Amino acid sequence: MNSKYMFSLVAVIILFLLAYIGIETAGLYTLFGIWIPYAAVFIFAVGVVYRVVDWAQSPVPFRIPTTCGQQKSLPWIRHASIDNPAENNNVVLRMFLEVVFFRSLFRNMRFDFNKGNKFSYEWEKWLWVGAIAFHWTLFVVVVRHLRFFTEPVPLCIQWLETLDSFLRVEFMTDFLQIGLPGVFMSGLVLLAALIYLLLRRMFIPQVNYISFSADFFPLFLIMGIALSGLFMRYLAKVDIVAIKAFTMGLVTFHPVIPEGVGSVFYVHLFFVSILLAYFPFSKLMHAGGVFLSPTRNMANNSRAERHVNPWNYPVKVHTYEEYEDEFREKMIEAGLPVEKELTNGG
Amino acid sequence: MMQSSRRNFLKIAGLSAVGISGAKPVLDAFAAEGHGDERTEFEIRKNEKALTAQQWGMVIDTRKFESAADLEPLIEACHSLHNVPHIDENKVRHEVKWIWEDEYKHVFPTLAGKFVDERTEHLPFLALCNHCENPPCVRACPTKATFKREDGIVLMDFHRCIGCRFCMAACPYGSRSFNFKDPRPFIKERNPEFPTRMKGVVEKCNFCAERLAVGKKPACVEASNGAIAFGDMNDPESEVRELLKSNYTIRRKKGLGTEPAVYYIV
Amino acid sequence: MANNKMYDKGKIVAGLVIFAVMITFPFWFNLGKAAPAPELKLTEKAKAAKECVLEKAEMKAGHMQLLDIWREKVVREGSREYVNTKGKTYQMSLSKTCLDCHSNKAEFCDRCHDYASVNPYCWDCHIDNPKEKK
Amino acid sequence: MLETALKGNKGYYRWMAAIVAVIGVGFACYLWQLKDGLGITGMSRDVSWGFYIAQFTFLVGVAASAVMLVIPYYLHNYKAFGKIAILGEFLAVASVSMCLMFILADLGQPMRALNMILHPTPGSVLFWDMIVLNGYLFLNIVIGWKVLEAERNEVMVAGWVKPLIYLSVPWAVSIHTVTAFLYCGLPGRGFWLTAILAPRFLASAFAAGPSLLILLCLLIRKITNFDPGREQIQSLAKIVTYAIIMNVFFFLCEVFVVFYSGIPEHMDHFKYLFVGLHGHGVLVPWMWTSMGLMALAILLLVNPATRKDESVLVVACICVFVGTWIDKGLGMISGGFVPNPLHHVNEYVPTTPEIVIAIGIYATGIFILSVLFKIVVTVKEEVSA
Amino acid sequence: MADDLLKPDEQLGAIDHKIPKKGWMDTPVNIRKGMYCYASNPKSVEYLSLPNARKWNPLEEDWKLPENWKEIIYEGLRERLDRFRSLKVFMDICVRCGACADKCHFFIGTGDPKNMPVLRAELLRSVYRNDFTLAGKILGSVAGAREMTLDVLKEWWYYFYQCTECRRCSVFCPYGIDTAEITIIGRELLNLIGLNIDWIATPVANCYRTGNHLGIQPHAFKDMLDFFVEDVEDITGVNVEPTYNKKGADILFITPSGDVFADPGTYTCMGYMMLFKYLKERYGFDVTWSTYASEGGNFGFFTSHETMKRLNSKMYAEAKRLGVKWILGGECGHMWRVINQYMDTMNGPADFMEEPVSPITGTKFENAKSTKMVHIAEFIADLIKHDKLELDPRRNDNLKVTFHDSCNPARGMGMLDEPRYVIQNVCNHFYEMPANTIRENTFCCGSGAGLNAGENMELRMAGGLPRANAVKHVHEKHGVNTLACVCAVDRAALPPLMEYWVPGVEVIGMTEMVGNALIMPGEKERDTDLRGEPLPGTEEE
Repeated sequence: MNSKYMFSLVAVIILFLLAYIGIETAGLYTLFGIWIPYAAVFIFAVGVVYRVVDWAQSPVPFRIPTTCGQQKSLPWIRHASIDNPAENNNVVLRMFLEVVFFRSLFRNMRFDFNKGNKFSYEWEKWLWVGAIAFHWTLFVVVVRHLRFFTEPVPLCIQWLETLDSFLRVEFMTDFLQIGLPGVFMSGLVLLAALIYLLLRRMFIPQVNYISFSADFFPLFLIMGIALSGLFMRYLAKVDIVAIKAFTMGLVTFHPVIPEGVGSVFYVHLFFVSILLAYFPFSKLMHAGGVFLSPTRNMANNSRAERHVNPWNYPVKVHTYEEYEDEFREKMIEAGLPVEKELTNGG
Repeated sequence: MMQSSRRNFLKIAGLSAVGISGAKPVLDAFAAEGHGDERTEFEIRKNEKALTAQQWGMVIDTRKFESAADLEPLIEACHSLHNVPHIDENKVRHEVKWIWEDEYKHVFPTLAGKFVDERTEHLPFLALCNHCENPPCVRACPTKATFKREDGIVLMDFHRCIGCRFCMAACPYGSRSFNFKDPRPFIKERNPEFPTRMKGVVEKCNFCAERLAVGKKPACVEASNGAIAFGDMNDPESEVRELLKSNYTIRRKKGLGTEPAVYYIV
Repeated sequence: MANNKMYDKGKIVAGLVIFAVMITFPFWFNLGKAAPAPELKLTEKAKAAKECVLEKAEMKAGHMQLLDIWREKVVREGSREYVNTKGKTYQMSLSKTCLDCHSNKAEFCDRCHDYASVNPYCWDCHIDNPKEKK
Repeated sequence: MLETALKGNKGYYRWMAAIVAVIGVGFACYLWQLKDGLGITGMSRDVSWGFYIAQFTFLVGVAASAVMLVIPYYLHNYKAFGKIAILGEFLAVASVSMCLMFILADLGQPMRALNMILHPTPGSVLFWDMIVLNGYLFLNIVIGWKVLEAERNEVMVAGWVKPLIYLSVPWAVSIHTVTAFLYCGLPGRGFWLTAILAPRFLASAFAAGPSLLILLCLLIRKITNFDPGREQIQSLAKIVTYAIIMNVFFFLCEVFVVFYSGIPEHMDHFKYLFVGLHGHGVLVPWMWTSMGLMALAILLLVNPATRKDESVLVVACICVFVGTWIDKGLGMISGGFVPNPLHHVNEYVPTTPEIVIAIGIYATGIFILSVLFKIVVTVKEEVSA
Repeated sequence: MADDLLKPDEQLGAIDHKIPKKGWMDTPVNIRKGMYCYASNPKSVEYLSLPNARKWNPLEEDWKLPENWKEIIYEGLRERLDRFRSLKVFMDICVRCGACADKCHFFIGTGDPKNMPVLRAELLRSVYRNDFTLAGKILGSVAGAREMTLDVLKEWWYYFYQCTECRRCSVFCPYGIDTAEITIIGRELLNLIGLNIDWIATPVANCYRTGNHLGIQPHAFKDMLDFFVEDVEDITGVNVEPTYNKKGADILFITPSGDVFADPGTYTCMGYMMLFKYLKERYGFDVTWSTYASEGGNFGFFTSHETMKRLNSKMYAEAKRLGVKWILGGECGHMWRVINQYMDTMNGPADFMEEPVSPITGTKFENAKSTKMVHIAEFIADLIKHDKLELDPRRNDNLKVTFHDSCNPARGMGMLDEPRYVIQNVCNHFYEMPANTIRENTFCCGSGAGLNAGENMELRMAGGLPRANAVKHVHEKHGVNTLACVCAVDRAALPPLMEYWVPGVEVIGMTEMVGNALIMPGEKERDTDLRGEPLPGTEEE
């Protein structure tokens, strides 16, 4: 048993119990349904802005892009304009590929010792695949949830739903009925990706070694969100009209506690609230930070265009005069030109 | 609130158990908690009036038909009842038909010789799904969308059909049609009691399974004024067996071993 | 925040504005709109019947599941009758049972479906209105 | 390694852009088909499978032919094929991908495709076809990738890959056998109802696939710094020679059985294809062209002098490829459906959108093939540099 | 080569990538001989007026730190967080995905998990979290925070001087986190309390005083070049005497002093001199060398931003004093990282010079129009492209060459194709190393960032192993016997690395190969190359 992930797992279980018991026995609907979500959104919004502004208050003194390809130099040498951007539009493209397609992670490869002590660097795209699958499906799931927050539901969200539920998964066993409501692929892929990311953190020794409880916590938490969501949609079935009436109440600032919605919904909502509130104080801020990373968001053109450092201060230097004063005699002797000849014969 | 959702979920287990075994309704232990006042049993069952058989079969007495006009009402009865579209344009290509008429040499290509008696040569024959005992289409279907029921009916589950049309290739009788397009615009008057189909699925005669379930014989049988007999092939006392005993009958492409359940008295 | 100067202010503020607009989307999108849950209209027949196959709450949350089970049982097993917990028998048919009472699909089914952005494909085959022509 | 497919010269990018454009047009047509149904194709109640399934059948053969490189190289230790075995495996990947896309395009309800897995039906040949095709795709991706990666790193291939390679040999045979069983197990379709169908499929596959590979090798030699090698190409040519002869032989066996026995249900299809039936014979010129091309190819390939001349070999390979394509990609499916089981003759001609969709799928396959071959060539250039 | 080094086979067998069971925070640092560089000489530290000059020994318990060292570190970190957005962002956004782990040559070569870039950064990050973040303050070690202690400090020192700041990890990081940036800051913080290493501090002091790392005074500098003039004259019969500190020259040439004083860099230096002579004869090219700015390399970069600036300032100062049009830079790694990413910002604007134009080809070096400093590889590539050099590549026929991309030009600048173009034009046998070990994926020589001392040979051999392994591959496959590079540290660090891992491979500078191939006006028939080895085809006679 690894205390690092047990800690996080227990934390998430406690959160679950908090919400579950809070609703089931204490009936704290207003707290879990209204106050906590509002507070969480507030903390999230303000926290993220605060963190970004905090970052922004430190300048970028130097232009330090990591160059991952040929620089722009002589006109006949093919320039790697994305990996070594020289202009801002190339930087935008580089950032776009970075943020949307995780381009740097795509380069990932695994180092291996081989027979004959030959090193090899092999295909290791699973992390990339897992990361892309996780982030994209999370995005799709979030956007899909806007159906609970908009009335009428915008067409583009409906299209996304259609696309997401294009493949039908319909079957019925003695224990399980799946098919109506239609199955959204994104939710399942999200869960699968989470499980992959979790397993890798648990069982790849290197990754486990560098992980903290704080790295497991969001995984378990988002897994909790996904599981509670999937449970409500595919197993328990909840009155989604009532839920939408409730969520619409939240966003129109007329919150009303709905009738007939089970505690799992409040667990789901509580998990989401925790995630939002936790976000600005954690590594999850990488979502914002990736945009501010100076090794990626700058052009490699500081030889062509001067970059100014706002805190550039004068430093003590060893001037030529001091230098010549020290070595003048020897310089003259060696026939090196000097600024000032010897004045008094040494 | 929570209980209701959970109970709903767990009911499925009960439902299915009932459906499969036909046993007494299963109690849902979870549902019982805190709801003692409420009856927790439910049941899914067959209609009492439903007609049952081990192998439904049909005997068509072609002697009772004179011309295409005699077949028209049967076909119409079936097609209007089942919302079978009339696709006029490209008649041959996208045609959908459950029961239709054709010449002897086409319905019985392996029997037709050069020299056929006048009546047989010109008489229109009814063709429909044979609900074979040994159906190649069921073998071919990769999703069990076509399946053989306990009562011998070869049935289509339109919800499950993926439209691969393997069954159409497998059927040696050309009994299956595919919805190359949305059929609805081609249905003159929709019968709300029976679903239409959607584009992309295969369909065919279902021996009026929906009518048998409520104790009625198939529409074509009803409309045939006694020219078509319908009954259990495994019941020696049945009307159809009586007819087979007393008449010479033929079946379509018997040599293929599919054992069609539709017999023709000629 | 030692100093109060923000560097790359333009870009960062623009980014934060985009962020703010995005996360507040549900709030401003619905600004000034009252969007109450749709009210279902019951036909006279439905009102008279008083009760449905299952309890109202269960129907609200799980009618699709019930229909899914019905279709499986009817099509694949040939069982067509459902006896509910109160001992009442129903024919398992969307068209003949459900739509018999709730013959006003537009005011009954569609309202909630539209509200929750649910597009069941039942109606691709099951006829709600025989006279309607496309 | 995948990143090497992202780096190329202008010509490469232009080529890929052109393919993407074609894919786009094909996909647009597919969306149309998705919306309106398969009615936009030329298929009908009588000819319920058409161009898509025919292309699928043909490409299964191209895919299976990778085994013609794998057997000599891995089982008989014929070293020369080590240089190009990967090309065969990646050609198989592209081909099987196209096969799967053609099947998807042919489905009336593609959104329900998962039903194949959710409701597995071991009695259905199509179910097994899904298994073998996906399995073969997986095998070839894994094998091709691991072998190429090892080559790039110049290390031994991981031990667990070897069993997969041996498995891929019977597996390759299985994909085309199972595909043949799709047809030849159907009662009432006299054209296909013959045990020679699977062997015939394999023979034509082992002719078509390697002949395509020869053409691709010559193309690679021309446009890259990687030379697949003359010996390799000549060895492939011999394989093509034997295979095309076997193919014609099997075909003639079938012709004998059908016409000597004189059973109409079997004979009528051949008549339809080669002389026309009841005034219908849209495929007659095609089928004779196919026969002519195969005969010409045999003449050119059997004679060592012409076979060894690479410019003549190109002609022969094109003859083999086009000839077998007409045979399988046009005649084989239509021929089985016409006349129909009720002996009606309703002909099939693919429609324009149907052909555009098919071209789109071919373009997707070519896209995959280009990406994979680009990687291969880059690695080969890198290693030999 | 140190005697106590294991044999290569044993060394290779000893590498163990097994991850310890115990967590890294609970594993105290074990400062091991052979893996660290000696502490700095107090004189050097004093000369530079850097803090806490004293004699100390890392192996001893007492590091003689100032009383308030924790406060200094805390304040120093706070100040740097306010100054460097990179630091702040990199402290906050790492998700510990592990993509960087096996990208580090030190991790590959030593198997020490704290050499995974992510953990190297975590050493600093853990303290940052504890002192500067809410989550760290509340959750402590759960959130990966820990208090600053002497043990932590020692760990910092040990591991920040086990990083060559090569940036390979940064290439693979999904957020572009650059461990080099973190190491740079880490070393700056350590310098605040006098924790430096001598291999850096003394060259810095030397450079500050005399203009070059080795502390060579102006007359000795000239003597060395004169010596090369003689050598070149012996070999080619041409006098390549350069000019020094010449006012009004068109161009100032600055190269790392390693090229002037240490083999095999000296041959590269001879190459420069021959090239300039050729250009002067043919095209009247007017270039001068400076004794004041006689160092391209900048070990200040491995000390602190401020020290870097102090050393770098000499280049512009000298260019201004001499009134040259632009500066030409020799083959050097971190020199070019400094020039490319810091110089203009720190000591510019260089508006007293002109936008660089090749006086021979007329090519405008657009990419250097602000900094006004052109790389010799760019310059020569342009000359060759315009067919301005008479070259006989057959003279390099005894060389089977592969090219090592130095980390800094590769990942801090992106100069990948220019040296390749030059090399492929001056030799006939060129082979690339495996793709994942060159260009932006290149592996460090293992001795960069001030770590090419003698006492840390085990570390250097381990760190250089991935590079050596790739060289060994082409050595065995193509018989490669020459490892070309464009970096003075490489020329110093790679020969022992090759001797250890891949005997039979020599290290060569790009311009040395140019010198060999260049047909000088009026030259006599050469029978040896610049190293005095017989030219190919002449051995038999």
